[in-house]
Formats: sequence, C-alpha cells, structure tokens
Amino acid sequence: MQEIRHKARIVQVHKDSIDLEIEVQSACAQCALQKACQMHEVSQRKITIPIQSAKEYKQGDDVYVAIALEDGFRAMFYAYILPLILVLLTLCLCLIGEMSEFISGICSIIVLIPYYFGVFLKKNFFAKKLHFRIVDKS
Amino acid sequence: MTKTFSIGGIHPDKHKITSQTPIIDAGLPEYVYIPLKQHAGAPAKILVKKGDKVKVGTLLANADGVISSDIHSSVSGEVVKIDDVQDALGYDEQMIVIKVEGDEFEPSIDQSADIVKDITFSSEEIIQKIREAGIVGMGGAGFPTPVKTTIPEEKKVDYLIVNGIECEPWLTADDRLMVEHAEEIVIGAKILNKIFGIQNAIIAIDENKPEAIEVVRNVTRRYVGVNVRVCKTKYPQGGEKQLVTAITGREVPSGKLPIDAGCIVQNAGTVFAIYEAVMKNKPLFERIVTVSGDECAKPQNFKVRVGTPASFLIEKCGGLPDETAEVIFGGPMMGQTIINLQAPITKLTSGLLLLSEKETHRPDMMDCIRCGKCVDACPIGLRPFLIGICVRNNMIDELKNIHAMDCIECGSCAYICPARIPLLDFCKLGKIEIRKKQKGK
Amino acid sequence: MDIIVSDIIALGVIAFLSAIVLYFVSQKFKVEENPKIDEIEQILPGANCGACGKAGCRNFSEACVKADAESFKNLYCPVGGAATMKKVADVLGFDAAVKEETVAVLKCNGTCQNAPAKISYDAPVSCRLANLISVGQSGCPNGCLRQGDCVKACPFGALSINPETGIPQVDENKCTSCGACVKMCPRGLFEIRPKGKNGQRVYVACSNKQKGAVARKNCKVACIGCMKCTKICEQIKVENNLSYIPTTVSAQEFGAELVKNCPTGAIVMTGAEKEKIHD
Amino acid sequence: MLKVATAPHMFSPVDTQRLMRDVIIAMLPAAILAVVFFGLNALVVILSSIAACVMWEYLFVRYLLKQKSTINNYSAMITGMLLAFNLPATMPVWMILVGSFMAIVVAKMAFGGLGKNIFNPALVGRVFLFISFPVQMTMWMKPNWHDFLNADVQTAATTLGILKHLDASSSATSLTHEVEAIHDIPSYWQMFIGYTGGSLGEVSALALLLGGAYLLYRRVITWHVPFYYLATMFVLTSIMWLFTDDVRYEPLTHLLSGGLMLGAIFMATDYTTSPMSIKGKIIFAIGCGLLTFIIRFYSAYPEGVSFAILIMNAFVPLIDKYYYPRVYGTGSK
Amino acid sequence: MDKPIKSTAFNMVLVLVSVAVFSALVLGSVYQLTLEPIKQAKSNRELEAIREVVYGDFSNNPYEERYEISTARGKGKVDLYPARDENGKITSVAIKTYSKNGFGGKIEMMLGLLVDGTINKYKIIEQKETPGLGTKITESKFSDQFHGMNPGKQVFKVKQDGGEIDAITAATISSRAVVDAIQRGYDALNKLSTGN
Amino acid sequence: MSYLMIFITAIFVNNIVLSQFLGICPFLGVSKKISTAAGMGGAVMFVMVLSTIVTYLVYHGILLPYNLTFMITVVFILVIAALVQMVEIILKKMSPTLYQALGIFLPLITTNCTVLGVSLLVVQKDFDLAHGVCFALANSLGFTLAIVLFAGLRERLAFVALPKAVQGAPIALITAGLLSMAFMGFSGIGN
Amino acid sequence: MDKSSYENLTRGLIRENPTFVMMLGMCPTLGVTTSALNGLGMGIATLFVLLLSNSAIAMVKNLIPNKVRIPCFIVIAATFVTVVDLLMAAYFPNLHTTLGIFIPLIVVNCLILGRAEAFASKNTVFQSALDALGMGIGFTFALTLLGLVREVLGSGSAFGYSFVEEGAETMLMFIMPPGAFFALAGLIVLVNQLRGANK
Repeated sequence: MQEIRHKARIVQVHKDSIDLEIEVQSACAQCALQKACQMHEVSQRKITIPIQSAKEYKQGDDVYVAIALEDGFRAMFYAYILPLILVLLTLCLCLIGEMSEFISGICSIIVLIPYYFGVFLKKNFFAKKLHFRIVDKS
Repeated sequence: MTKTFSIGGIHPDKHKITSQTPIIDAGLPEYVYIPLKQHAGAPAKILVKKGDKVKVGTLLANADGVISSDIHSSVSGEVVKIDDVQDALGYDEQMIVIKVEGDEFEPSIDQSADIVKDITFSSEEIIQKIREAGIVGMGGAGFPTPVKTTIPEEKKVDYLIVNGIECEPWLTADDRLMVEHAEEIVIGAKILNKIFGIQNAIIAIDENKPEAIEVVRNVTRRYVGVNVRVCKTKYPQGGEKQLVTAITGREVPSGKLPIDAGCIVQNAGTVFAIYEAVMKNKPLFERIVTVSGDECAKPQNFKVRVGTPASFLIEKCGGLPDETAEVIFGGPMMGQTIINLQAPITKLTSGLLLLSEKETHRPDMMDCIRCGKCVDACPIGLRPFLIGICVRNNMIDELKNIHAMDCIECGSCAYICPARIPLLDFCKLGKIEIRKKQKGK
Repeated sequence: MDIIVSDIIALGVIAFLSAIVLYFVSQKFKVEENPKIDEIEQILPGANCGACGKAGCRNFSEACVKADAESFKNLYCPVGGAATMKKVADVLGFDAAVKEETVAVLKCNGTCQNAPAKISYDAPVSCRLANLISVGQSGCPNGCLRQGDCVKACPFGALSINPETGIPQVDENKCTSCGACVKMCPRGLFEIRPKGKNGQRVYVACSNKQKGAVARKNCKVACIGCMKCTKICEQIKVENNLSYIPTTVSAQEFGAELVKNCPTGAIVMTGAEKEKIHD
Repeated sequence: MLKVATAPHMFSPVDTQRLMRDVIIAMLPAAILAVVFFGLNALVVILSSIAACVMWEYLFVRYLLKQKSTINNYSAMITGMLLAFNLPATMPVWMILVGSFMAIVVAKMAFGGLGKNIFNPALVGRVFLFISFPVQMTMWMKPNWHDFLNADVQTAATTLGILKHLDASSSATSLTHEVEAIHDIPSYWQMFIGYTGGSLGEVSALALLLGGAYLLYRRVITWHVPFYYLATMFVLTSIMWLFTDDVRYEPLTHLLSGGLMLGAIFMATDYTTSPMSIKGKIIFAIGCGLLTFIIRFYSAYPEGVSFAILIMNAFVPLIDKYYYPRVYGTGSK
Repeated sequence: MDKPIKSTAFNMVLVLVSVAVFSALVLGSVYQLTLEPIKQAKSNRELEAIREVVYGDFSNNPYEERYEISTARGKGKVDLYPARDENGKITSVAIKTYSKNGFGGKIEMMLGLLVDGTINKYKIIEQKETPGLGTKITESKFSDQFHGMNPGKQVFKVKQDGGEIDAITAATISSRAVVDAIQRGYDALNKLSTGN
Repeated sequence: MSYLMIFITAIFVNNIVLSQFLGICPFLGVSKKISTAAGMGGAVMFVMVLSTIVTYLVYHGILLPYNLTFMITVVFILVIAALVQMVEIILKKMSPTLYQALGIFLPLITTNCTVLGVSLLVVQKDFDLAHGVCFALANSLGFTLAIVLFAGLRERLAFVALPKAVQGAPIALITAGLLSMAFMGFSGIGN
Repeated sequence: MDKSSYENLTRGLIRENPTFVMMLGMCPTLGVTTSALNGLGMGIATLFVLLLSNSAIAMVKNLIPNKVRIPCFIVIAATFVTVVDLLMAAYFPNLHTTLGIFIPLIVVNCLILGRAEAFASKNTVFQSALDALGMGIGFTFALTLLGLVREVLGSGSAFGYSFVEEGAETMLMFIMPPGAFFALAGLIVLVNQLRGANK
C-alpha cells in the first residue's frame, strides 16, 4: 500500500497520544525558484495521533507521519470533490428550474453551509476512516 | 501435459553435455576437508579432536540448535587438523581435516546394493533418522531437512513435490541420479509421504530429461501415491516458488515458505539421501557432482565424498586448462566463482564448472533502454530495472515497496538484459541495504 | 464623481470583509519562523548528511534555535566542525561546545604493492558485492576491497582511490568525519579518529585478524599481533592477532617509537614528523 | 589468474547493438522502396537525415558533455532513418538539419541520451518540422520509379489529405465534386505496395509489414502494440463506416494509408518511450489508436499518428506506474 | 529600521480597508481620466478599419450610425456601418463580420462592400490563426484577389471546393473561414436590402 | 459554444497550462508525486469553480451594475484570496481530521494565476453562469491533466543523470514544450 | 551614487535576472513574447507596476501590520496594474489588445510580490525604486530578448522589420506555444553557461 509521508515535529506527548505539528507549504514551494520567489506560503497544522507507548517519543523530535494514499484521496473527496459535485448539482438544478443566475449562484454556494455542517456532525466518521501513523523517526 | 510457472522465465543455452554420462565414483583423495558449516543456520559443534580415528559415517560434529545439522565423516582415517582453512571464496572457515586411510564404514551403515522398499518406521522415527543423518536441502540453500519436514500444527501439507528439475545449464547431477536411482527416489518420496500423512507426492521433471522421465515414470507405476509431472524447460523452473506454481497453480505468499501454500518441495538429491538415511542408515556424506564446462576436457558426473577438494575432481576430468577464466561451484546462473581450488565439495555443491572467457565474458554496462525484458523475464514479477534505479539512487524505502526482498536471485534479469546491466547485483545490493536499514532501527 | 464614491464603497466593503477573513486566517495559521533558523542554516555546510543526528541541516538549525544553553552542548555538526559551531553559538549567544576535530582513517594499508592482486575481479565495482563473492584481490579477508564504495558514499568528495596504491585515501581538508564511509564499508575499515595536534596521529593501519604468518602471506604490512607495541605503551591492546591503538595514546609521545618498533610497518604515523622518522 | 565474478556467469546473446541492428535491417525494405519510388531525392533525404542525427549526437556528446561518443550504439542512426521516413522526398536539407537537431539534441540528449528520453525523438523532429514548415511537409511527390534522377517531379496528394478534404467540403460541395475526389484515392494495391504520395517510409504497407515480421521473428518487439494499435483504428473506423456509410471512414484505407503502419510497427514499439508491461503496452496502443482516430477525423490535421504517439508517450510514466506485473505471492494487486 | 505597527484586529482591518479605499480613490480617478480616451481609441480603431475597407472617403461617422443585423447563418449578429458621401448617399458599407471556422477559432473582420454586394476590401480585426500560415489571410497577396468579386455572382468558394478562390497553401481552413466570413457579411447586406 | 466543446477545447486544444501559459508556477513546482499532483488537481477544481461562481456574482451583481468594471482585478484578487482562506478555516473548524489528513496529503492551496486567470477569462469571454462554471471546471481538469502528466514525467526524470546545463528549469521547460507540441495535434478540433 | 544603490540597481540586470536566473513570472514571459515588441511592451508595463508598487510599499511599509502584509501588497499591486491597464487601453490600444489577459495577471506575477516581500518591505523608498527599476529593466530585457529570439526564428523579423523575403520559410513553431518553452529553455541554458563561464 502506498502512502504519503510528511515531516512533523512532536509538540506534546500525552499518555496515549502525541500532538504533532506539520508544516504545509504551497504548491509552488518545490519549484526551482523557491527562495527567490516569496509567494510560497507556509502554515502549520496540528495533528493528534494515538500511540502505544509514550516512552519512544519525546517533545521536539522530528518524525514522519504517513497517510495511506487511499485515505488521502478519501479526505480530498470529502473535502473538495463531494462539495464540488454538490455545488454543480445545485447550480444545474437551479438553472434548469429557471431561477435567475444570481439566485442559482448564491444557492449553489449556500448549499456548502449544510454540507460542511454535515461534515461537522460526521466528525467521528472521519476520525474512524482516516488513519495517520508515525512511520519513521528521523 | 507439460506445466510451467506463469510469469517470467528465460531460455538459456542448456549445455547438458553430461546427461548421458553415467555416474562414476570419484574415489578417495588424500585428505578431505570437512567444513563445519554446510547448511543454513549455526555451524555444527565439533565432537572429535586432533588425532582421533574416524570411519566413514562417524559423527564429527553435531547440530548446534534447531537450525543446524549434524556432520559426518566421509572417509575413514585420522583427524589431522581442526583449524581455519581457506574456503572456496578465500575466507577462513573452520574445517576438520582428515587424512584418508582405507575405506572403513561404520558398521551400522547398510552398504548393500539392495533396494529396501518397506517403510516400517513411524514418522517421528523417520524424522529422527533424517536428523541423525545430517540431511540438508541439497539444491543449494542447505536448509536442514528435519526442520523442513516438521510441519507446524496449524499448517497442512497437500503436496509433496520432488524437485527433479535441474534448470541450471551444464548441470546433470540430478538428471543422472534419477536415471540411475529412480526407485530409491520414489521410495524416498513415499517415506516423505508417510511423514506428512499424504498420498500425493509429485516428482517434477522437465522436458529435456526424456530418459529420466521414462525411467521414473516406469517406476512410479508400481508405487501408489507418487506421480511424475513433466514441466516445460524454462529457467528457473527449479525454483521452489516456481515449481509450486507450476505443479499446483498456487502461489507461495510473499515472504513465506512453500508450506504456506500447502506444499513441501524437496530436491531429488535430498530425497535420495533421505532414502539412504532411513532405509540404509547412511548419513549424508557423499553426493553427485557434475564436473563440466567448456574448458573441461572430460566432463563427468561423479559420486563424490563430502570434503573432497575441487582440484581432485578437476584432475580426474583432465586438469585445469590455462585459459580457464572462471571455476564455478554450482550452475552458471546462480553459482559462485571460486578462487581456492583446494576448497572442498560440500553437501550443497551440485556442480563444478570450468568456463572459458568466451562463455563468461561480461561486456561493459550500457544505458538502460527500458526494453522491459528484465520485467518480462523476472519469475517473481519484480521490476529489476527499477530496483537497479532505486539502488543507484539509494531509495531504500522505495526498494521495500517494490518487493526487492522477494527476489530469488535467479539471475534471469541480468542474463537477459541487452544493455548488460548487472541487475542481479543491484538486487543483491538492494537487499543488503534493506537489511542494513532494518538492523539500524 | 459618483463612480468614485460607489467605487470606494464597493471596494471598501469587499476589503473589509476580506480583512476580517484574512485576519482570522492570520490569527490561526501564519507561521512565525524564527529568522535565526535561516541564519544558522546559512552558516551550516548544507550537505544534509545527517552526521549530526538530525535529518538535515534545516532540522539541525531548528534544533539549535530551540535548544537552551545546556542542551545546545549536545548539538554538534561534525561536518562544519568547531568553527561552524562557534558561529552558530554566536548567533544564539551560547558558548560553543569545544570538541576535538576528527577525521576518517582507513585501517588498512593493503595497497597494490603491499598486497598484490592474486585474482582478477570482473563484477560491478562495489565493495559490498566483492565482499560477497570473494575474499578480495589481495586474499586478505579483512583488508580493503579496493572497489571504492566509500568514495561513492562520501558526500564531500574527501575520498578517492589512489590509482597507484588502489586503496582509498582521505583528503583531510575535505573530510568532515560525517561517518558515511564508516557505515558503508562492508569490512568496517574506517574509523573516526581525532586529527591530533599538528595532524599527528598514530594508528594501526591493518584490520587483519588472521594469524601472523597467514596474514603476512597476503600482505607485507599486516599486523601480526607480535605484541611489541604493547610493551611500548600499555594502553595498546592486542586482540585476535590485531593491535589497536586507542585514540588516547599520544602521537607525540609514543608515535615515533611505535612506528620504529613495528616489525611489519602496520603502525602508521601521520603529520609533521613523519619524514624524520623514516630518515 | 582466475576471475571472480557475480552471478550469472552467462549472458543472452542479444545485446543493445544487436537489437538496434535488427531494427535497422527491418527498416531497409521500406527505405529501398522509398528510393525506388521517389528516386534520388529520397536517397538524399534518408542519407542526410541519418548523417545529421549522427552528427548532432557526436557533437553533443563529444563537445558538450565531453564524454565518450555514443554513436556506436546505432540509436542515432535509427532516429535519423525514422525521421527520414517521416519526411517527404522534397524536404530541403537545412530543414532536415533543424529537425534532426530537435530530435537528437532536444528530445534525446537533453534528457540524458539513449534510454532516457520521454518522447520519441524521430517523432519530435517530425512534428516540429510539420508545425514549423507546413508547406514543405505537405508537399508530396508523386512516385515514379522510372525517374530516378527526379527529372520530372510532380506533386500528389496523400490519401488522408484527400479524405480530410472530403471531410471539410462535404457539407458545402456538390456530389459530383466528392465523386471526383474519391477517384483520386489510390487503389488498395497501390497503397499496399506504396505507389502513392506520402512520406518516404510510410507509403508502403508491404515493406513495413515485412520489417515488422522480421522484428517479430527476431523478438525485438512483441505483437501487442502494433496489433492493438491497428485493431483499435480498424474497429473505430469500421464502426463509423458501418453507421454512417461515409467513404471517409473506410477502414482498410485507413489502415493502409498515412503513417499508421510505420507508427504502429516502428514508433509506438520504441522501447524507451513505450510502457514495459504487456498490459501497459496494450493500453498504450489502444490510446494511440483512439487518439489517431480523433485527430484524423476531428482535428485540423489529416494525419494523427505522430501526435497520438507523442501524447501517449507522455502517459507512459503513468501507465508504467500503475500497470506492472503483479509481484509473485502478493495476492491480487 | 522602524518596526511595523502591531497586528491587532483593529489595526489590520483598518489598514486593509484604508489601503482599499485609497486604491479605490486612485482607480476611480484614473478611470475617469481615461474614460474618454479609451472610448475615443475604440471608435478610432473601428473608424480606421472602416476607412480602410470602404470605397472612397466618407463624410459621416459610420460608427455612430451602426446597426446590428442578425444573420441567417447561425445565431450571430453582425454590425453594419454605412459610409455616406457629402450628399448623405450611401456609397458603400462596412460590415463587421466574423467566422467561427478559423483554425484557431473566431476570425473577425471588417468587410467593405459596395452597395451591390461587390467586395471592395477586407481587414482582419481579430484572428488566432496559425502564425505564418493562417495569418497570411491578412496579407495582401491573399486578400487582393477578393477585390471586385461578388459572392452573389460567382462560385464563392475556394478552389479545392470547386470555387474560384485561391486558398493559401497549407491553410485551406483559414482561407475557407475568410470566405465564410465574407459570405456572412454579404448575406447580412442582402437581408438588409431585401428586407427593406 | 456547447458544453462539450468547452470541455474539449479547454482540456486538450487550449490547455490552460500548455498553451495559455497560466499556472506555470505550480506546474513547475508541484511535487514529483503523481498522487499529490492528482490531489492538488482536485483541490484546484473546487477552488476554481467556487471562485468562478463568486467572482461571477460579484461582477454581475456589483461591478457591472455600478459601472465599476475597471476594478475587476483588484476586486477579484481580494475575493479569491479571501475565499481560499475561508475554505481552509471552514474545513479546520468543521472537521479537524479531514483538515489534518489534507495537510499531510496536499500542499497548500494558494491564490494563483490560474484561478484569477480563469475568473477573468469567464468575464472576458462573456459566458453566462452555466458556461462559466463549465469553463472553470474544464480548465481545472486541463490543469489537473497537465500537472499529473508532468508529475509522471518528472518522477521518471528524477532517476536520470541529466546533462548539467539542462538541470532544473530548462528540462522542465523543454518537457513542457514537447508536451505542448504533442497537444497541438488537437488543434482544429471544434471547428 | 553609493555602492549599495548601484548594487541594488544592477542586481536585476544579469546577476539576479528575474527571468533567466530567478525564473519569476513565467506566465507572461511565455505568454506574450511572440514578438520582440510585445515582450518589450509587457516588460515596460511590468516595470511600471513594479516601480510604483515597490515605491508605494516601501513608503507605507511601517504602517502595515505584519499579518495583513500580503493582502495589502496584493491590493496595492492590483491597483497599479489596473492603472496601467487603463492607461494602456487609452493610449496604446493595439498593444493592449495583444497583451490581453496577461495585463491583469501582472498582479499575480511573483516578480511583483516577490520584490515587495523580499526588498521593498525592508528598504527605503529610493532603494526600492532602484531595485524595482533594475529588476524591471532586467525583466524587460529578458522578455524582449525572448521575444526577439522567437520573432527572428519564427517569423524572420526583428521588432517588426522583416529581413527575409516574403514567403520564405521560418520556424513557425517558435511563435507558437511550444516554441515559447523551447526558446526560454534555450536562453536559460545559454545564460547558465555564460554565468558558469564567468564564475
């Protein structure tokens, strides 16, 4: 099974989980121009991963977190593709229903609100579906 | 119907020039050198000391732990030295050196030529006898046979496959053994059948051994539970995994053993040794060796005592011509070049090849042209070219992902590569690096 | 004029909304990277060799920035050496840990001359492979295989195969004692040793554990385990027919004598006084 | 002195040089026919293209990379020959120089040389020339095997050109005109032996099939790519033909005309730029067929083989990544 | 160097809004400043094109007098600009016509027709044809042949299609598109004259 | 123009990267991993469609009626920047797990010229909402196709010892050029 | 002029040329350079925006809180882009049509933001202006050169003046999209070689 790896740093070690911090860079960060062009952005995200024993890890260590490729795509599907389909669908329906463009457009964007609310309610579902794990101490 | 494995494989020139040459006894050298490690696992523990008199079949060293094996004297005479002696590759290895005096057998050994057919032992007894005879897989890996024949409870044997396929070019030892000792091998298979409690032994022989097929088939008609299957001539048909697939259509799961596919594969030579151990009380101290190669004046199949120096056999075959480029223990595909001609034949040496520069010339490596021939040839379905790339770029994780550890090192990829890229060597390096990394953790 | 008015209103409103959004974003997301990280990364050699125990130079700089005065002492970049660490320490305002400079040393002197080739090698150029398939050209089971895996492994180009001797030589100026060669050599012939005062160091340039006679058969300069050196300095130990000179043995004090008394020339001394000894 | 060497100790007799030589031999029939039909011009184009390709490679390797020359592996020769096969007989030499520069320097050597290029060099050269010099690249000589010295050069249209023309005008033109145009289409026999206008190497299906048979016999290529490529094209055109009854879709004509045979046998089977696994090859070939069909019928160009293969070349890494043999003993992938 | 002001919520919103307001101010003024010149430039461009294609000079401003005609072919519309002499009589018309069949998509042209439909001249306004090939439709070598032709009286097609017009070598599609555009313009004129 | 035609032209004939030269930065910069490129494509798809809708509404709802079309650039870029960030915040608040997973899987989505370019083109080409959305979707598909293909090619190039002179940007540009050249085969489709 | 000012001015010309060395703003570089004049036009437009925005940003840098830096810069840049757009439409309508969509896209040209971030936000107005001038000229030079190469090879003319007879064959590929990639790659290789030789 293929997986995607990402470097992370341990920010806190709990009894049965650790908090990690990862840095996410913008798409162009890997480009040849990297440093010259200051367009690229960096942001940090926190991740919590359950662990077996706290002993192996200590704060400040660099590790790699991995996510299975399928899980990555699954996450992408729920975060972007499904809402996209919803938006398109709503737009189509509205336009077929002869609503004005303006209303249709707004409707199709508003439809995202219940969608993401749904995502919110389904929190546990995602927590169950998406697994990260620590693969490697660096 | 001929059978074969499903993926990969190559067809190198066969050179089976000794397939019609009967097995002759090589005779006794002046000294024999018996290494303490002729098997996978721990070296055996020495039981004799310098000056001891030994007979043929005397236990010299016994197994040290489960995965290890007993070692017996192959000659009678006096132990003159127990010390580090150069092995075939030039490394020091502990060996017992025996000066040959006469040819006196241990009395328990049945030296008669009669074929004993009745199996009166229980399976525990059989395994014990096999253990005491110091039998190991004689195909090359040298895995102690008692371990292999002791089946864990949760596993079930459906097939016993006797590997009579000698897919390496030049070698004919198993071929001749089957022709001349067909009945013993069949009885050996029956003995194994008894251990596993099955009636399903299959002797696999490849198409280019018509005589062996004929003889063995005739014998099996008289025995229940042993059958002959003819396989297509293709390298590496003799690999365990390939054979399992060819005969049963099953696959041995990655990283597992044939037993996990319900199969036990035993080399024909091993089965013969099992017969002799069980029925004749004869420990494993001799084996059949093909001495051949394009530089060999008189290619022969010999019955050789373990510990006989290679040079002794070479002399018997007309000596070592000056032009000889490589002397190889084993076959040309997987065998190893040796640099010490005094090195002894062991339980695992199936052939001794003298090859010329012309035959073994390794041209310079060129650029990969991505022809994919290595991919087509790999019997495991690996992508050797990719393994090569990963090794060269030190991508160890990726190597694991592409199953480099599953490589059986058959050399098909390196043989076929038109750019002469040493793919097998890259695979070996890759495995070294993976192990290094795993150890490092 | 009304266009300007509506234009200001429109853009103002949009900007206001965006500002709020962006405010939240910046509040939650923006990384304030310590500029010192960049600064330190600039100082580091940038080889990303991992000799310091971190994944790369960036990680090392991050670790440095996070460290306090005490834990900083545990951080050391063997590649950059003391000079670099001094600079890093200056950036952070710490005292630099003082560590002796070290260099990789080849514990074999089995050159083409000392240990002539007995067989020809016709396989890919790789020590690891050569080690698998034979004892090596010289016949010494512990000696250098001369295929140069270490040269390829060295990230700094400090190693090269000397065409005359056939064995690798270490360029002291380039060697950063990162340890890549130590890890790579299948026979473990490299050792990281202190450079020593004036580059003077004394060590046994042999790893052969065979008995003296056997060893000498393959190589003129093999250590035969004669114990003579142990008499000169008792810190020196001989195990498995092989002598080892600990790094604590002073080259100034014992070097010359050790070299003079070694019957095979397995003990080697580098540095200023080398010439004198040979005279 | 004995040698130590790693296993295996014997090697297959087929090496890169032999593979390349076989390809060159396989191309000879088409080259000879081209010279016979198109005369001296064809000879000049073929020779100058080969010379130019070899020269660029030599110059690049010797003077830019400062390495040992690599021209002895014949690959530059093959590229040169294939490039010439894709050019009309009247191509000026300087344009061939430009095309071979693109093929060798840009498409091959810049990527690291033999075995590392992503796109088929000859096709890159051809497409570059085709887009850069559309007039010269579409000026087809009428074959005339009596006239070796090209004393009387006449131009001819390619079959596909005529078909494309029908396509564009069918909506607006009278029936009679269409009938006239159809008359210009050469007979199957002409197309089969190659006595028609077109690029040097692509006209004769016969010569190409001979070459293909030789390659198959010598096991240089497998049958998968050519077969699936041609079959896809045949099936698609047949379907269209049956449903529309439009002469433009006539399947046999499409198989025999244009660069399809050349592409399917010599270009799409190029080791370096095609997938490695059999499954991958099949997908690649079907993709080529589909794209050829689309480009021939829907785009502005009458011929789509070069473009189709180039586009599929770009997909090869993806195909190789997802279609490779299942590793033994790993269950279903 | 002075430190930038603090990133408080208030500051941030304030700064961004004021930057935006300032920017809006600048933009608004520049826009008002350039409003007229842009309009002028646009009409000039059209006028220039019209002047180039119509027969003789005109004294009116055809741009002001334009009207739209929906054409029979397709859904599109074309603009028609009448050019009048001093007496106010229409001497010829300029038609902004187009064809969507160009190699690179739409080709837009200003077509000058005499009142009877005879072609005077055309000028390509917009095209995305293949440079060096299809773009030859803008060159006089190709366009001159249309002078004096009348789509209503001749077989107005390129030679390959059985007409009288020499297509550009290797750019038949572009040539056809020009013919198509001219035909569209002619049809529009016809529609107008028959409709009136 | 029919919807199908919009798709075909935007993906193949006038590919946004290969012949319109928009989004070269992410094209050259995005990871060598095919899966990341594909994931990135999916994200861009969402962002592009969403911002097209929003900018369309802003344009037709505010800019056009109040005669402010000249402010299109400023307004669009602000709106898009805010929008992109908003998507991030919402995701984070609504499903931390999802957000974390994406963090590992994908690079950050930023405002890039593809998104702005497409929004501007929709206005410039005078599309209605449905066509505009379709156009955005098609272009993002074209973008995805281009970066996925390119990621594949780069994955292969990563193993190759390229001549020194072309390492880095030049080889990427040459590859892009060859890809673009191959795609020229589609030109003329849709006439 | 003191040394650092001189340095700031000349940096962008060759040594840190935005196109050939830093490879900023590839989109317009590739998109509009079908001829030398187009390249020149685009270059000047960018130069103008860069100059204005750099100066403006340097002027207000201390008034902008760190966290809204980027949005503010974008708004400022976008404003000047629009100004240029409008001015061009008014006074150079032909060029305006040719450059088309790429004018508004100057705003996302990393050159503008890159310089704003890297230079103008840390330096004085005068130095920022010098930097912008240098970078802008370097950019213009690169675009013009690229345009010139493509024009010469592709249409056999330079700055609109044809030097081949009509109907002569030129490499049309170079004025088409793939040619842009090829030409730029070629120039970068050339510049790299030259820089390597100078080192």
